[in-house]
Amino acid sequence: MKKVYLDYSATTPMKKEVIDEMLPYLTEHFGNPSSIHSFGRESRKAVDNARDQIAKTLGAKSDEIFFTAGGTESDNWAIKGVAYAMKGKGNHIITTKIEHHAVLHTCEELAKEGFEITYLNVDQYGLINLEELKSAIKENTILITVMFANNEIGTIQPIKEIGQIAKEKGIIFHTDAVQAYGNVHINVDQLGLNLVSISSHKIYGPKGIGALYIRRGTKILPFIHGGAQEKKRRAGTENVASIVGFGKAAELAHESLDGHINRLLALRTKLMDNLLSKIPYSQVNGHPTKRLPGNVNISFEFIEGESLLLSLDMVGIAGSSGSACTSGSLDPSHVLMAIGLSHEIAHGSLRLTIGDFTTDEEIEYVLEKLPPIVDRLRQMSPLYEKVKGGK
Amino acid sequence: MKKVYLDYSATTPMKKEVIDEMLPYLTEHFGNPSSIHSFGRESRKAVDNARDQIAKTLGAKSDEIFFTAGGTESDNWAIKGVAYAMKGKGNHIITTKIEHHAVLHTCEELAKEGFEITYLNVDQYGLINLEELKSAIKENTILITVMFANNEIGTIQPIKEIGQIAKEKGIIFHTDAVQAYGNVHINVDQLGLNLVSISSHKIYGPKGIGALYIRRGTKILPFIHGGAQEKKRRAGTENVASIVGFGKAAELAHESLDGHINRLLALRTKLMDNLLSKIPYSQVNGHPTKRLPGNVNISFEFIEGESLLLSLDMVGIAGSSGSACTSGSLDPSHVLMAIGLSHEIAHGSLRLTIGDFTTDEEIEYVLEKLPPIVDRLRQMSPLYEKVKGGK
Amino acid sequence: MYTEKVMDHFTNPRNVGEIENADAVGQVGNAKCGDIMKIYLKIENDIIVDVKFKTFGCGSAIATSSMATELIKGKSVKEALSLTNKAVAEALDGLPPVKMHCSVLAEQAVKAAIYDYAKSNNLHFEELEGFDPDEDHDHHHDIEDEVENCN
Ligand SMILES: Cc1ncc(COP(=O)(O)O)c(C=O)c1O
Ligand SMILES: Cc1ncc(COP(=O)(O)O)c(C=O)c1O
Ligand code: FES
Ligand code: FES
Repeated sequence: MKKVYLDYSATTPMKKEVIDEMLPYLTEHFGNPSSIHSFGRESRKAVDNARDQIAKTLGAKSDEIFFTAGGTESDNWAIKGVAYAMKGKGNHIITTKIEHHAVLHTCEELAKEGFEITYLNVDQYGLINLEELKSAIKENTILITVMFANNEIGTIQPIKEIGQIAKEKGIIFHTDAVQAYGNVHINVDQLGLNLVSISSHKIYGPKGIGALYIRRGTKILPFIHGGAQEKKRRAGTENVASIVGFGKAAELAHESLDGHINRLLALRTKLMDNLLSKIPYSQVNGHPTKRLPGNVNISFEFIEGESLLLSLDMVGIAGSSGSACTSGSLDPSHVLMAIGLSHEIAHGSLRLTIGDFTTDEEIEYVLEKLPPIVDRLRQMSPLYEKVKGGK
Repeated sequence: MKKVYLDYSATTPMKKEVIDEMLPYLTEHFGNPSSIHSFGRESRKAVDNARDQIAKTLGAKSDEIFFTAGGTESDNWAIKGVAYAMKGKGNHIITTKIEHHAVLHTCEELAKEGFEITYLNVDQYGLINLEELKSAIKENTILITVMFANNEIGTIQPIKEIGQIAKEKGIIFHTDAVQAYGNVHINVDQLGLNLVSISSHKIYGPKGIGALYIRRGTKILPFIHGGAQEKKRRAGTENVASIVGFGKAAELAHESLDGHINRLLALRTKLMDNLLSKIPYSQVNGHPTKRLPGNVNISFEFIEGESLLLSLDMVGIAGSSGSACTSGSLDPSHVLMAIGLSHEIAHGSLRLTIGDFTTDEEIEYVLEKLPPIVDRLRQMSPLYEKVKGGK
Repeated sequence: MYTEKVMDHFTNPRNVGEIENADAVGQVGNAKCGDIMKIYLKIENDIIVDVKFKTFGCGSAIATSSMATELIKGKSVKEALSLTNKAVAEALDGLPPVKMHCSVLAEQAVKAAIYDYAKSNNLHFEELEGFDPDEDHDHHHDIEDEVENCN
């Protein structure tokens, strides 16, 4: 059966160059970078090289890059690390209602410990309001953490402006750039970032590896304690092969960033525009232009996301949904709720995310298969009856 | 140049079967296990299978195995997770003076937060005293964490007896089995274990992946917050390929455990006995019999470990040392100090750890190369003069 | 982690050994932090005509001992006194930051030997004012940057 993968925001396949780069470190070069013998030195060199590669993509210095086990750990570390380091100064943290759970749940944990969290609202497009941010800042605010781009609706926040506000007030600014990295130009100095979470498996690198950018001088405690790896700031034997893969993936993404963006934008426009015109009672979620190049998020009224995903899966199309039925909790996506969708509309949401291996032919295939599936499900939907009946 | 790797306790090369098992998950099967489409289901199946494989090696149930980024994270999670979950009941934790830094530094962090830590002494062989343990237990003791086998001197603790004591007193028992796993028979029920930390890269699997065994009903909070992975207890996109590799490595280690132990023991005995008889002023560190099958730890008087390692490296032999000069702190290994070695003796310690790829020929090579190196360094040592002078 | 020069001096250390009837002997360091360095000098007309050393220590300690002896051989006592640990490290094309303290020991050992020479010959060098060969030299290990062996 034909297989069309349109879930690049969930995870990406690895690029061949990335695997090729990793393989020697899965086989002959297996030393522990902390060892002083030749096996160890070989690994140490590889880790240092990857650190340089990643630093370069962010306009950062190599000693500001710290490897973690992924975006989730980076988020946990950034937020708890700053909270505990700064708790003498204050206990107030500002974030948004549409953060990834890695940020939200970490903030909720801190709230249990007595930290005070402000969750900024977003507008119908998923954008925060800079005035609301400014007025949320208090004497005891120690951290602003606002995601760079949203994983569901793709909305890109005004990071530079937030960075400016944070800088003026002398507040540490963290951004979860897991989705933005490799899809948007990021320069930590130009954007005034103190901490940035990134993850390898979203940019055609291996899973289980990520990094936290920590600007020199940022007050942050370690999160994982033990050996002296990562300059004593993140313990645990380095995941050498994955670090090498991540470095290569970052380099490739950086080199081809403009081409990547343009290619994805073209496919995205084609997919989105055609779906909207072919399928009545559909609407785009997220911002029309301030959005990740590969992100399509559409709600189809009267149907439910899991049914849609299953039907798509049966014709080989892989997507995702913000429906409650796929989320495991009783409520639909907190992101779709925050942009003001009704439960019904949120239920019928479909996220298709385009990536470097997506072809025009695949888009055509989706445009052929998706409309009849939506129609079939609508025919089964009691909500649809009224509409059909010419309401 | 000939290369002889004798640092298996630092990390191991991967077995070919492990890499072969991983490769499909680095290439075609790249889905995110949380996705409901076919790409995701493929990955989900692989993760579940690895969980079964690992559970089996420990005599555990599959839903008691939680994947982490390695032994260090497992240790951090076990200790902090129990401490925070149980702090309503008490704040006293018992551990030993010879734990890995992943345990020691985590305990030190908790001490800063007001937890009370008892560090048990060990005897000259590195064994704890069960009576001392018993009398250390108090009303408010919530956790006993004692490593299964020591990474430097290889000493294996009386885990079963500790498990019994813990059970009688109703105290949660965690063991860092990172070094023991794959080298010693471990059955969580027979040993009365509540929590067990293991790590893949010590058993011929990939780096950056480990697990925490959590007995059903054990009170422990999550350590990394975010998505709903690992039954909502450990967030972060699963490191699928590495999990698959870890599962395979665990299965292989379990299947061949007795043969592995016997093979290593034979090589170890040959290496240790011959070094002791060939090199005067040398002594074994650790227990004569209650020790990891592949562990050799010897101190050579009058010389210093880093010089020894560098000299060995120049003839292609990879080992490690507990010398202060390789440790980066002013003091030599805390383990060697705890077993009562003088600074000088600790300085001259050499750890050679044998593994599945070690050959008899390699042992012969070490026996040929090492004695003259020790001699050369001694000729340069001001400490050796007095001895030579017929003291 | 070490430069080629360090490895060369570690592998083929120059001037290892003892001098019988040395004119001066200096020993510094303490076994606690790993380093003991002993230097023997043969001095004629204020010129160091021969020098030997013995060292208990890491690769860097041995290489800096070797280099230090090379740098003072044939020099006047005065010149030898001006030897700095930085000069020794530079002559080796640099040392890792965590290993700089080992080079301090080489400087101190030379000073200790000349101190011995001064004492037995009733000489006075202002460079040695306040120098005490028996004090515990604090070659400040920089804990922050160092690597522990935790595997
Ligand atoms: C915005 C965002 N933050 C954090 C994460 C977590 O990253 P990881 O899967 O590497 O733990 C993800 C993806 O899962 C994400 O999309
Ligand atoms: C006893 C012990 N515990 C914990 C660890 C840490 O495991 P990992 O390197 O997987 O983080 C190690 C090895 O480094 C170890 O030997
Ligand atoms: S209808 Fe079954 S989970 Fe939503
Ligand atoms: S002599 Fe110990 S670090 Fe150099």
